[in-house]
Amino acid sequence: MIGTDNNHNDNDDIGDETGLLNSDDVWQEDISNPDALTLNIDGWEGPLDVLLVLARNQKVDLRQISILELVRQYLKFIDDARSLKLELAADYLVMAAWLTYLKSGLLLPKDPEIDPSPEELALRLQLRLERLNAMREAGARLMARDRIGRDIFMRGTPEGLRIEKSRKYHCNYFELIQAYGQVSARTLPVIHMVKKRAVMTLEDALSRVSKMIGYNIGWSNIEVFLPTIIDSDDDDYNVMLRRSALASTFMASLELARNGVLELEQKDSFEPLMIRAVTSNNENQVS
Amino acid sequence: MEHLRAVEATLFASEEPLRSKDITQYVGDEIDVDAALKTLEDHYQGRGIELVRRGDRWHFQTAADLAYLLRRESDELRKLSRAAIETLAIIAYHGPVSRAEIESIRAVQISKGMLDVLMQAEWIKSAGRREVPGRPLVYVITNEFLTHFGLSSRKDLPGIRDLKATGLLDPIDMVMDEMFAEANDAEENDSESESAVDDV
Amino acid sequence: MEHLRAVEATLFASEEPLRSKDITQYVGDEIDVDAALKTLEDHYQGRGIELVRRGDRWHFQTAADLAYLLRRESDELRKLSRAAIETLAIIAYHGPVSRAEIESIRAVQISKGMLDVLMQAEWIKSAGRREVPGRPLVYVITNEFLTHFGLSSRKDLPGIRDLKATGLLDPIDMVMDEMFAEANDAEENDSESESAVDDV
Repeated sequence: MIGTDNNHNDNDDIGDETGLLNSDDVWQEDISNPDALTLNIDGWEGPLDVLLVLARNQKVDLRQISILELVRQYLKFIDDARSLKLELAADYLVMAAWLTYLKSGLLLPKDPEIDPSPEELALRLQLRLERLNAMREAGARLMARDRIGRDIFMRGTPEGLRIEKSRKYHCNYFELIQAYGQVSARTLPVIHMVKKRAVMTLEDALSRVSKMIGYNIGWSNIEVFLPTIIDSDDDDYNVMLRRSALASTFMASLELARNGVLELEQKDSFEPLMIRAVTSNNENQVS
Repeated sequence: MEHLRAVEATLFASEEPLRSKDITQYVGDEIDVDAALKTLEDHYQGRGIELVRRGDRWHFQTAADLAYLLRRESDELRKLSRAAIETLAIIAYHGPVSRAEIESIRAVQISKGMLDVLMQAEWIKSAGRREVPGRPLVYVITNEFLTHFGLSSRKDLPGIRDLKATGLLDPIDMVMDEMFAEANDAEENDSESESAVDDV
Repeated sequence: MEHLRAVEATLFASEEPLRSKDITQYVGDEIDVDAALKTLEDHYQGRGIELVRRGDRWHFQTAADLAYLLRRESDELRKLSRAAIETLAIIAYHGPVSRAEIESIRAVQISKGMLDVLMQAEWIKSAGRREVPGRPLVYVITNEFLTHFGLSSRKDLPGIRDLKATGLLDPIDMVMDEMFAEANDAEENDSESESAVDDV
């Protein structure tokens, strides 16, 4: 006869074996979990736990336990719990139903259609009990070992070890200069500037020639009216500017000639182009 | 002799177990640390202090047989619940294991904080994920575990050889899984009305 | 021998130096603790661990002549990060500069430790505060910097034109380069009156 109370005692026996399995030792969070509390009131951890304790009660090797007897004891445990109005979680009842099924399968004549067979199921149950039992015993053996801080001690006041790493940094000259070049290139604002073009505008030429013509009484080469090129030491730039100045000055001269301010003369193709102001003296000599 | 002294002093001063290569950092390359450790191990044999190796780390500790003189009750060591002890044992013997695998062996759910507490005690650590659907984290025991329980390596776990030989550490049989999954499903359906414990 | 072991282990595990009578509490009356202490003292003579007496208390400690092992310095050669090199270059070219100015030139924030790293390397130093709101610290390069990079003065640093000639500047636009050269010249002229650096 195994009643709920007896089971409880058996459970305490296990606790005494290891000195560590008493209900006092339950984790804080287990107690704070109301559902776990339902189970832990009796010290059980689920139906397999109950089955394992019942199986060990048969006082034989787990491999030789009587599954039918085990089922009978479990169902009795459930009945007892119910009659004591102990609240049982669903998984206990599911296990009871499953064991009832297993029991009937084991008792009824063999039906080869059923897969897996009741015998196989029974074997698997027995294996699971063995596995859990093995871990339970392993845990107890672990806890019973000479443990650091309880039985074995490390040095009480070690001086401690320190490696003070003094870091030496490595960076060579090239990396330094390269980094600066890249910072500069990266961070410069992107600005597009139109390059100053080498030109002399017609307006500039008109005003320049108008001003200068008054001082030149005789014939002068048009080149005299060109600005002196000193803007840049870039030769290409100078050549370009000189061409532009010559073209503009020529245009300006034609314009001024049309207005009767000056007159132009060229003896032959590619000969120097001569300019002079129109005065009252030479008014009639327009060529 | 100077070599021995240097290795001895370094280990003695250290606050935690050291690997051979850690010691080299202190005593210098020119010393054969491994040879020195062997000599020291022999030297301390049978004394009140022992030089021991746990995993790949070495430390000095008091001799086990003197525990009766020195034993102290420590609250910290007593407060492990049966659930925690079993969980720790499963991780030690079956590791690397996932939470689901632990639960399947124990046939109950692990309370939320349990693995955290064991990790905080530095006895277990997570060791990557298992490449199965859901990619669960798997857990293994640590060097600190070996140190605490006085084990040179996982192979020294009490009885592990027998458990292996009898197949009790083998991966859970698929048919058994299925059987359990069915039972579990049934539980889950019931649990809406009955109990939240079964909720995953 | 058993006496020796007990006393040895007790002293080893103790968190504080123990008097002879403290040890007796652990190991029992039947042991002549004083005699054991003497024997142990001799045994540890010349080893990496010493048993020493301070007043009437005994404790183990690491041999004094090996203390240098416990606080060992080790040089660690590290490559300066890209960001740190840039910062260093900016301080070299634009110094004295404040952190905010460096950030504005790099157009990136400087991580906290970067200036510390450069100061630890002794390549930069702080050179007082700039008399502007917030009074930021300004940084300049050190003599160690010049020595390390083989420069006799800051003026030996290549100008932007030189950098361009060696292809170190990404070719973007000739005019822009020139513009930058002008800006640089302006700075250098102004750098006597510190505030101009703020314009950068």
